[in-house]
Amino acid sequence: MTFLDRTTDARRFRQWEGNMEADYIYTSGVAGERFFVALRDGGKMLASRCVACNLDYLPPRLFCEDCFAELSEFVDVPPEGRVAAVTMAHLDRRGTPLSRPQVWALVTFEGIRGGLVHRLLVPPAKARVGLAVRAKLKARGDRVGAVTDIEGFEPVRS
Amino acid sequence: MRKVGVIGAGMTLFRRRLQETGKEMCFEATKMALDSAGLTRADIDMVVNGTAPDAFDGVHMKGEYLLDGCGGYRKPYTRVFTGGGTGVFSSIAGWWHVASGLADAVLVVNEEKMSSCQPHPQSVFAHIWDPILDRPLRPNLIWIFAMEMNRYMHVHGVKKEDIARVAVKNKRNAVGHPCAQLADPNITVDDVLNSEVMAWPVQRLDISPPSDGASAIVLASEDFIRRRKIKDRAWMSGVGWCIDSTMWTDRDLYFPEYVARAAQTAYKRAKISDPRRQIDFAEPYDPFDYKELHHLEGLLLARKGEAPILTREGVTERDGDLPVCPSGGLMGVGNPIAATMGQKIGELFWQLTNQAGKRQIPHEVHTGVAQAWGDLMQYGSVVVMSS
Amino acid sequence: MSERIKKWPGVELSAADLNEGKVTQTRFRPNAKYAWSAGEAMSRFLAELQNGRLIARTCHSCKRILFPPRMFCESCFRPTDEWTFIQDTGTIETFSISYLDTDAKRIPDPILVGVVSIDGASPKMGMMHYFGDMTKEQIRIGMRVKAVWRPWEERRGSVLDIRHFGPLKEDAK
Amino acid sequence: MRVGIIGVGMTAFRPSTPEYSWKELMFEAASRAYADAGVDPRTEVDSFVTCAEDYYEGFGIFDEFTPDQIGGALRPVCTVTGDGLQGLANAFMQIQTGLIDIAVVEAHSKASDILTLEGIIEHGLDPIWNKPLGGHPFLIAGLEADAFLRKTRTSAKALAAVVAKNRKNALRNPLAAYAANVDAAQVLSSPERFTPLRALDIAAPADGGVVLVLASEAAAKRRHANPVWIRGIGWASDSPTLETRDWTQAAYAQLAAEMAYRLAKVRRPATEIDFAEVDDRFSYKELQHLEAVGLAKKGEAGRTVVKGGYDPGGALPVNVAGGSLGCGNVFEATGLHRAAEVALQLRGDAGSHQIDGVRVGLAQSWRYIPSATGAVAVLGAGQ
Repeated sequence: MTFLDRTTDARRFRQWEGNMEADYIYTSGVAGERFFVALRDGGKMLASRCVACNLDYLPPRLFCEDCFAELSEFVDVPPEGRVAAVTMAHLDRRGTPLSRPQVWALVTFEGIRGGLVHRLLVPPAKARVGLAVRAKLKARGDRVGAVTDIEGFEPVRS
Repeated sequence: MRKVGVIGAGMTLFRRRLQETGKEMCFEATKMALDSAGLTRADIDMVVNGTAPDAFDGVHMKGEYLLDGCGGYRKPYTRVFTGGGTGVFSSIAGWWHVASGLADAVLVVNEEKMSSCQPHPQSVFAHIWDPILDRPLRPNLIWIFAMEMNRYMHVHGVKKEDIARVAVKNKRNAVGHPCAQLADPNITVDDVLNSEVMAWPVQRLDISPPSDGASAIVLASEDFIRRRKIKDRAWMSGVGWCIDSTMWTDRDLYFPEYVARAAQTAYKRAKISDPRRQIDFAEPYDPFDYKELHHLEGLLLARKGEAPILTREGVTERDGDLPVCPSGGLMGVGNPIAATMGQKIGELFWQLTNQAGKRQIPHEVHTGVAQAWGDLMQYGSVVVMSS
Repeated sequence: MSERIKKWPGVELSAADLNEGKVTQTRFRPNAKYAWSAGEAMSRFLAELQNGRLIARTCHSCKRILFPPRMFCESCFRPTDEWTFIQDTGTIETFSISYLDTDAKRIPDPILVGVVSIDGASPKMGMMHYFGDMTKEQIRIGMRVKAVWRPWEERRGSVLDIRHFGPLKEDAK
Repeated sequence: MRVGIIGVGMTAFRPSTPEYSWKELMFEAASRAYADAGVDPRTEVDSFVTCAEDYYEGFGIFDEFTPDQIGGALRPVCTVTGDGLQGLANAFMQIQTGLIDIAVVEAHSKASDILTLEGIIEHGLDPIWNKPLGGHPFLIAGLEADAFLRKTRTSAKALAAVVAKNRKNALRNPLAAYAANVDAAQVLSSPERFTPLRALDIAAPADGGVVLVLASEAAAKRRHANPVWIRGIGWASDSPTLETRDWTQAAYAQLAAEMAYRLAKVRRPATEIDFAEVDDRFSYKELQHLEAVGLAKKGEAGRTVVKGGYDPGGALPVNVAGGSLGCGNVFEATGLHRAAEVALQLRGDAGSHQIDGVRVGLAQSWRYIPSATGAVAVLGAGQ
């Protein structure tokens, strides 16, 4: 259109393949390190406390995103949370249809700012907002200090 | 046009690997800059982030990821990206946020976490090339610097030892920098000349290796500075930026015309007609030692081919007539690409407000120029600052 | 600055901290694959490489012969005018003797690589490529070179259809 | 100082464009914009802003590959790694400094160059907390849609009405890639994807380029141009952390709108704004965004769309050009496309989808998954 010569034979157009791939190692960071060591070794979840704002953050953070104070206090996250939003994914991470949908949830905890986005370990029919849930952890020996040490959230009462 | 001043600066340690996440590094630098300006995040109207390839940190839309660390939560926040040129360019973007009248106080936060990429950040540099023309040759990034350096040496008949003097000067200057990764008080020209050859004419000590780090500055309008009675400030008196054609194999690499154009624009805005006389010190971009020379010529602070002579004669030493990279530069402090704003804009601020401590230029300085360089040897960003 | 601030932030890690998992971490490799449309100019360029020829575009406004070819002139900002074949000989503008491969790994036999300006294109216009059939002692800026093409059956429509540029013997031309 | 749009250039939006390299696509949009503005980019443009993200393009440093095809070689060009409306905001500020008379903003999508779109979007998730879980990144949209629908008591039928409206609107836009005569029932019977979202609730990718030419009031006057004025512009971000951001409303759009309205001196947007082009890359986003920018009361956008209130003939025409559901998802060009459409409407140049008598329009953008960043521009015609 905007050129003086144009090809009308579409077979002549070429494509060139390539990628932007590399291997990455991401450190958990200062606040993440505290969380994941406690999760791996103690099987518990920590939130970081902003004294100035009177807030506890999950995921824990080195700094308050609002008042920008450096956070060094940590508190335990209550064992029981609730489902705040839920979705059934019918595609896997590559976009391939799943034979059985995966259930995902935003799980929040009383008195905590934030929560965790994770798998909800219930059949789709039983997935609902308001459900009381707790984290299901991998066995101590299988935990490596990553968010995948949590297998997902399961109902407190089944 | 409103006057814009730098009123605070901060930076993290520059190291090969830091434990902090990218956003944590941003927070630390930002907090320092705010503290040094006596401000809090609530005083800030808008935030600019500068960070180079997403492929270093390994996060797509890296600007979004770093946002909270930069103080951008629930504020107008923009990331700009001009390759290595980002090291100075982001401060120019910050400048127009204030100069436009839209903001009174702006944070500019630059970050790079190059250690995420394994086994070495070089592997992602494979992706910066034209996929059809260059990538099939599997080029190493150092190749193009070697080609540019060779062309520069060839056209002007520059000797390698005169280039090595830059590495020596900057690594020694960096001894006074608390964040430096590569300071060395005892390094000699022979050390550089005897270091292993990477891609001739580039040897190991000609290069600033990759680092993790972040830096931040606070910019404010003249009115804000007066109202808040802020004492330590340095004015951004001229800015310029320019990109050359993508077709780098169609250009003569011996002279960075794009830097010269950016500098001319910045000087005109700063009312500088004779840069060599009116500029007291310079922080040109020096990821390789020859780049300092190349850029001094691009900045019109030396005639073409003259920068090696000025260096040999000691003119560019900290106590010389035109101190160059008194911070220690990238060669001495480290090279977390965009975060080198700390040695460029940060150093101009610290020198002009007499806060550079052991690095303070011994004689009085009133006007400095900082410059960064990037993309496929094609980007120049230039800032002139005055006390 | 230095005087007022006592502690500079940053927790330094060693290679072992990272690689031996002494700090918690996550490993990931993105799935980031592309097939870029070569478009009008590069499709023809690649087809001609497969034919063993270099092709350029002319701009009648600035009178340049643009190589690598493009459908627009970046100097005049107008569509370019005609296709034209150029030679496969040229001059070394600059070069490097590299002891590093793409992953920054050291190699014993250096790669000779640089920029060749191509005869028939406007001055200084050329391409990056390897040099061969010469030693690192022989290579120099200003040296005349000629493309060494891969045999027809090995060509794929790629800059690698040229194996490298080798010394040009002017009298043999 | 006022800043106006004096040139608009767009390519067609298409699912794929094998005949164009990304550079050639950009050249076409730029050529059209400069012809529209009557501007020579080599001598008359003071600054060029391009909007792009490396992984969408497949380049380590995409900024390298921007200048030649927009007329920016050896000129001031920069990349804003944001959506096109953020680029527009930066060009607006550059002109407001008084040092720049004419600036150009460019954004494009060559999404058909990407073979692994899910993989690219996934790579934008937080590497410690979200990415290792291995879910499709659109599950975030599913969760947010669930939270929004629940909080505002909006029905899935309202989402289907958004899709049907926008794809039908696109039938009158010759540039649109995904125009179709779709009804709500077809949307509701399309395959489930990320409950409550179905396949047709999600805009499909497209290629396309958009370039706008901006001028200061003085420069526009000198050129005898009849600009569409940027009366106000704003941009803002909510938390990048999925877990701590607001899931029920688009806080970023609300903050951006507040800023744009402040600059434009708009006090009652619902009565002062005649039509809107908002981000609809997931159907619920159109409704969420209309509520956030104050063009619908909380919880009412869904009911209004079902009643036809956002149709081209409705009280507030929304996405008359087809939106992203009808035109295709052009990634960082999405917001700039919205501004271009508003400008064409205000000039009376929108062709067969022109709406009558419009004086003030709103363009709104969002930076897509996983961001909580967006921008708003208020554009006005005449003096």
